[in-house]
Amino acid sequence: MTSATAVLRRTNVLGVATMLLLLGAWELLIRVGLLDFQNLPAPSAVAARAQQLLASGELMTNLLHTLRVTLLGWVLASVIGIGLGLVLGLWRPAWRWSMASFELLRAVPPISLVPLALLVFGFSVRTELTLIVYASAWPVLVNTIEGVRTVRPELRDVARTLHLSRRETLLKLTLPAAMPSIVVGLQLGLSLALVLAVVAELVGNPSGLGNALILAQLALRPEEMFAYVFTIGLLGIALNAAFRQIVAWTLTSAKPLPGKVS
Amino acid sequence: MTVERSADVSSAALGTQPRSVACQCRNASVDLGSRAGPRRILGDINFDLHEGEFVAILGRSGSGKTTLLRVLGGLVDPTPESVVTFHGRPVAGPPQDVVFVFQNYAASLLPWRTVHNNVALGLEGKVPVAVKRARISESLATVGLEARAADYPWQLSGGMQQRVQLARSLAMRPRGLLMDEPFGSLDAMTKASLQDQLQQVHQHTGATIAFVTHDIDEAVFLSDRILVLDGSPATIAHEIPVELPRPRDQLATKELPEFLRLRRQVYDAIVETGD
Amino acid sequence: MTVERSADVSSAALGTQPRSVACQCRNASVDLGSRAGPRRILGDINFDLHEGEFVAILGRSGSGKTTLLRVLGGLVDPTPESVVTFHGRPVAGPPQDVVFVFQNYAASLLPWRTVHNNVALGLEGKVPVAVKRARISESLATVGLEARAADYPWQLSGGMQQRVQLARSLAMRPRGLLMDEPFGSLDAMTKASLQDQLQQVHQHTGATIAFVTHDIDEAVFLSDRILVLDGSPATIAHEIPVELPRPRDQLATKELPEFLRLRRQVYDAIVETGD
Amino acid sequence: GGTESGSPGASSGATASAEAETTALRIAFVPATTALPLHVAQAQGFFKENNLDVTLTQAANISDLPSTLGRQFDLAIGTATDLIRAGTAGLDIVQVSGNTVSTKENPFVQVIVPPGKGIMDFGDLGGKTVGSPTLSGVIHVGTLFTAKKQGTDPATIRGVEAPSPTLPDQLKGGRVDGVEALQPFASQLTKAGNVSIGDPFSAIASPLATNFYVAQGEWAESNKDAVERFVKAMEQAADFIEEMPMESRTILQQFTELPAPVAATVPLPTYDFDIRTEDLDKWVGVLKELGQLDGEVDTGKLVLSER
Amino acid sequence: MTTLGVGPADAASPVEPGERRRTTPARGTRTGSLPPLRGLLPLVVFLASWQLVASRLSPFFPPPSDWASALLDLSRSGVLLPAAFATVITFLLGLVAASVLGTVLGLAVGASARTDRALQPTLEYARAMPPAAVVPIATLLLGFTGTMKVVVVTSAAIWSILLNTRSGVRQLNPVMFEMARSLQLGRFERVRKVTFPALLPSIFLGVRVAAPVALVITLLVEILTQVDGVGALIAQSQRNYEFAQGYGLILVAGLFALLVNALVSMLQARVMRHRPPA
Ligand SMILES: Nc1ncnc2c1ncn2[C@@H]1O[C@H](COP(=O)(O)OP(=O)(O)OP(=O)(O)O)[C@@H](O)[C@H]1O
Ligand SMILES: Nc1ncnc2c1ncn2[C@@H]1O[C@H](COP(=O)(O)OP(=O)(O)OP(=O)(O)O)[C@@H](O)[C@H]1O
Ligand SMILES: [Mg+2]
Ligand SMILES: [Mg+2]
Repeated sequence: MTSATAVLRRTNVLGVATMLLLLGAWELLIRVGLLDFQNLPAPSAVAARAQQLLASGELMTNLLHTLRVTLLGWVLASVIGIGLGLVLGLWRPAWRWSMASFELLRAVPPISLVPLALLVFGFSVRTELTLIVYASAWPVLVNTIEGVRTVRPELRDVARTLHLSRRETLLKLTLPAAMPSIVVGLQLGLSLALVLAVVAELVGNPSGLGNALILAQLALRPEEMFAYVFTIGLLGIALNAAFRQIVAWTLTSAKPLPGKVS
Repeated sequence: MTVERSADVSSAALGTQPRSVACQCRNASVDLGSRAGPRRILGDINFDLHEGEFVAILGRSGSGKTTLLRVLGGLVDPTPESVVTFHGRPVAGPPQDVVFVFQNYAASLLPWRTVHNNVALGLEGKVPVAVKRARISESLATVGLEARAADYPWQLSGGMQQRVQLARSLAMRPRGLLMDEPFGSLDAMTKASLQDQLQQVHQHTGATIAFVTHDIDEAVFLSDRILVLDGSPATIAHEIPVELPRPRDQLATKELPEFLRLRRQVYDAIVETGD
Repeated sequence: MTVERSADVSSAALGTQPRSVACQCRNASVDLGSRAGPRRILGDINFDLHEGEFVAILGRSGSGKTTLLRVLGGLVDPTPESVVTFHGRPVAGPPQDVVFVFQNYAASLLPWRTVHNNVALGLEGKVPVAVKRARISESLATVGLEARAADYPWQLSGGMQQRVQLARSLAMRPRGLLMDEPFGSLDAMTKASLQDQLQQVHQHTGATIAFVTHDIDEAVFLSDRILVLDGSPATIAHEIPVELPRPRDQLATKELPEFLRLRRQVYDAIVETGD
Repeated sequence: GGTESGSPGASSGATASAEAETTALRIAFVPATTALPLHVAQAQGFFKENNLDVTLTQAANISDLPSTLGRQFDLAIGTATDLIRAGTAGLDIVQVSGNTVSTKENPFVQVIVPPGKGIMDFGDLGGKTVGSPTLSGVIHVGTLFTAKKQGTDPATIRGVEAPSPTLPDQLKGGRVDGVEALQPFASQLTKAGNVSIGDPFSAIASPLATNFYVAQGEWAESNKDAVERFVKAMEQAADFIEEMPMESRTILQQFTELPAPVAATVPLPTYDFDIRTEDLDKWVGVLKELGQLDGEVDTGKLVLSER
Repeated sequence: MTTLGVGPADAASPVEPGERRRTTPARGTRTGSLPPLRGLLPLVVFLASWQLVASRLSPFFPPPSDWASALLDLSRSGVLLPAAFATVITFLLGLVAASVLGTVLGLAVGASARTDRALQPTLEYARAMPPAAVVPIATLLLGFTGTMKVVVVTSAAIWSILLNTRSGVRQLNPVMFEMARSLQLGRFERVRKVTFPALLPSIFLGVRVAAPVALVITLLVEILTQVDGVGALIAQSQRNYEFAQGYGLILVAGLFALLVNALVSMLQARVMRHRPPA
């Protein structure tokens, strides 16, 4: 196979087509005047503006900031989520004596932590990280707990009769068996990390895409604002694609089965 | 498989000298839940497994063979008054040096590990890497799957999966083997060859083996003693010693009049049950 | 089971008149993925199943019996040049009126449904409620599980689960049955009784049956024809017609010289394979 | 968006003679015309002249600022209602200088409604939905107060929040019946055919201080001298804005990044850096009248004493 | 993976080593996913120590006793109850809509690789949208209404259900589907009788992750738009520097989430009571 067809095979033609279709519909609605709002520019105008921002390097600077903080926050949240999830999932007393507290904390809106975080960290990247970690650790935590607690009994029997140590059982059996669930948690956490990075940049740390977005809005440049909105969405797609790719490379256990379903 | 234990053990395995008790079962009863509340599945099971003995367990479908094996393997708790020991220690959890071969082989393999790594599971960190590798190839060769080491379990046929589980158990060189219909999904030829292999392993390592099967020929061919379960709750309805000379041969042994007599005896014992 | 079809069908099932073709297999090949890319599992399989015929499929472990059955059942796509038809229509997805009995019986039962409701699964909404109930009790009785109707599959022994799956297939009164080692986990007695039941069902309903087994006696006892798979990719290495009179009897038929001859012939055919 | 202009390190070495007395000030602002004097003072060197080394940091939302005073920032823009509420809540925050005042002639904000909906004045707002940038802020409080003065129960006005720049679209889309529009949105909306029903502040007073600079009380007490120099610089800046509107609007355009035509035409607010305690008292009265405040408030404690 | 998680079956109930060897897997003991209330102890200890040191903290950290009195005042003034009602309604509608849509979409993209590929970028784009960017557009299209709130909540809460369902579909044992096809179950029947029950554990996991998210987003929309609800009150409290009231409201929201979680867990235990004990 030539590299060109390989590239073609790997790009998600169908997915890209769906998105283009939606964008086309939006453009059309604006062109025929069905949608006519100052703050809702046509995709073509947004693209033009995005090109300028790209050329000036402004977009890249903001993108890199958000990307870096998102990844850092996500990694921290994942480590906390998986670590705590393992403790709570595998050690029942810990679960019994603290899970209700976590369930309650889970419902605290990250945005209402902003005044607190500002008080402690001021407008800074630490405020941003706090919000990201706080919000994106939850799905990882819950999916990890659930994953490790629902390993099939047959596999537990296998581990026991093969005399695997606790550590071995965890590493070779419980974790791989829980991996699909944990992967979903991580995937949810990743998107949340991005969302919260942007939110934090709107309110708590004046840098990155979120800040650029709000400034563009305040500066009455809807095209620019949407250029950033698109960038955020595309960043979401890219992060997820990268995540899936890494999962596919590293975790055989997360691979779907060959088999007709439904 | 290579010879591992010393000669005295293998002579012990020949079943002539008095042997020490490997596993004891006194008044073992088991209750399991059903729609109508807990039901007694096994009631007052009493028997000993001697060191190096090969015991076959037979019985009608649902009579409690798997449950009995799981009690010995520490996977099911018997009622409190039951006394079950393995290698001298009371069974609470799977006993050391004893490996279980599950009836539901498909569920006992890790789908995310290749055949090779499934076999490796019980050895990792316990033996040096070189030894591990050697044992894995050896036991895969024993079950005729050396060519499929790199495949995943779900790429194998049912019988192949069953053999992978077998290879995993053999690679561990256990002192005790609890096998639940290990050859149930195999064709006659593969089965015969694995019976021979198992016999060899048994003779060389002097392992104590409890073996559930529905194949009467197989039970007589392999074992030193046959237990037939029956009743509700199940008890040991029959205990049939098998005193055929070892080593046994697929053709010669099966033509012995004693073999045919035993076969008939076991058959009658099973026919008698469940009526 | 009660007689359902008319007399002419059951006379057809006796195997004397020329019968119409129920299932056709022409140049059927199958590729499945392995570590080293797609591998041809079946190569150019050719045979017909006649209406009301009972065909047993034998072969070494991993030879491709399950795969062949899955092709007939529309669960695996053969290569494009293959031609497979059932009841005159090309197979694309499970054909109408044909039921599959899976080798992995544990995975084919729904754990959240009782035994009764698992058997009901294929009938719901297709037959009136009263008929459904009657059929379920009848088929559970056939497999000896009427007492366990209210239990969940995971409360049953392996052999019992296998029988539940069987009961489910029988309750559907299919025109075609594709059975993958349906009696593999059963003791000799239960197996014999189910063989008799299956024979009766076959005679009364005139269903076309393809039956994978490792038990040579069983294959000869039940079938009209035996196919032995062999090779890599697998082809039909032997085709052995079984012309024993029906109805067959566990004792009488098995003592017929023809039975013993066939048994030996099949055994030899299998021994010859895989060398 | 670059967020910090001026750097603490750069200016400190430059003027060696004044080095001893130079005070570093960290000031937060939101990018709007209210922050113009800050930027003019910075750009024209008025701060440096007054031995102030100012760091300007942009924030998106002024209501987040009070908790950072005394920590991350020394000075920030605050509004009258925020200050009064913070004071009653026991926060140590004081007004240190004025900033803008709203007058009849140059109103800070207008309430705009679409034509032909029968809304002629604030009294017609009863039962209507009004879009506001902040419901707890001076603008909405002023609107409610004016409505009450004109005979409508403020409780019947349904206020909803949306960022200022999106309010014109909400009006156009019919999602709200009226919007509280700052400049330049007010002019844009009236140009597009909508109607202004007036200025919500003139019913309280004219002129009326609406936003100003606040600081942590403790800090302000011990830095009265720096505050004085800050006010001086700001007054210089206000003069400059008056004299050099073109240059000033260029600066405005730079830090707000508004489109050039908008920056060139947007009406600028009236700047006044005196502390108008009497205006605070008026705000207290308004809040009380609306039932948003109870108990006595000593407005003298909300401002930096005799600077 | 072939057999991993064959078990909708076995995924049903979590297990701890000590409990697995019980002889009678009696029904009704399946409280596995319902955290006991004693788990609140750490939080209570935390709040108690807060209460003790609160006087030494800034007005930003009022002691929990103040929260209670602030809440009491609020409820006496008759504001709290209608606000709580508005929030609960929005939350429930949003969660239910997210559950239904998430399950349906999750099934669709889980069962068909083609659908998955077609929708993947769009869904992932949508997933990355911060509510702050979504809300102004939602208000523009739907107005400052309850519908707008529910739509925003649904669009944020749907993801955990969708993704968990999708991953669940892929882990099911294919034999189960082959069985259903072989029994000639129609497509709809297959989904209803086989796929859906088999996926219940995944769906419930998704809902348990989604429930607090739905609540958080409900509050957030209310904070951003000030359209009714507890969120609007929280924002007002914070802007009025009535921190005690803000903390009190957040605590109430947390307790409500705990209640919802308990209800979901109980529902799950009830729906899946016939699954094998793990
Ligand atoms: N999903 C799959 N992917 C790849 N290879 C497969 C798959 N399923 C089966 N095979 C391979 O196809 C061959 C035939 O398998 P099949 O299951 O048909 O054997 P079988 O005759 O039924 O054996 P058994 O008696 O052990 O059940 C084997 O080599 C097996 O490894
Ligand atoms: N988990 C369980 N809960 C309740 N009852 C059970 C459970 N497992 C097995 N049983 C019951 O215990 C009895 C014995 O089952 P067991 O699996 O030991 O039979 P078996 O002799 O191994 O049968 P087979 O040959 O069919 O495998 C059966 O009646 C079965 O229904
Ligand atoms: Mg069994
Ligand atoms: Mg097979």
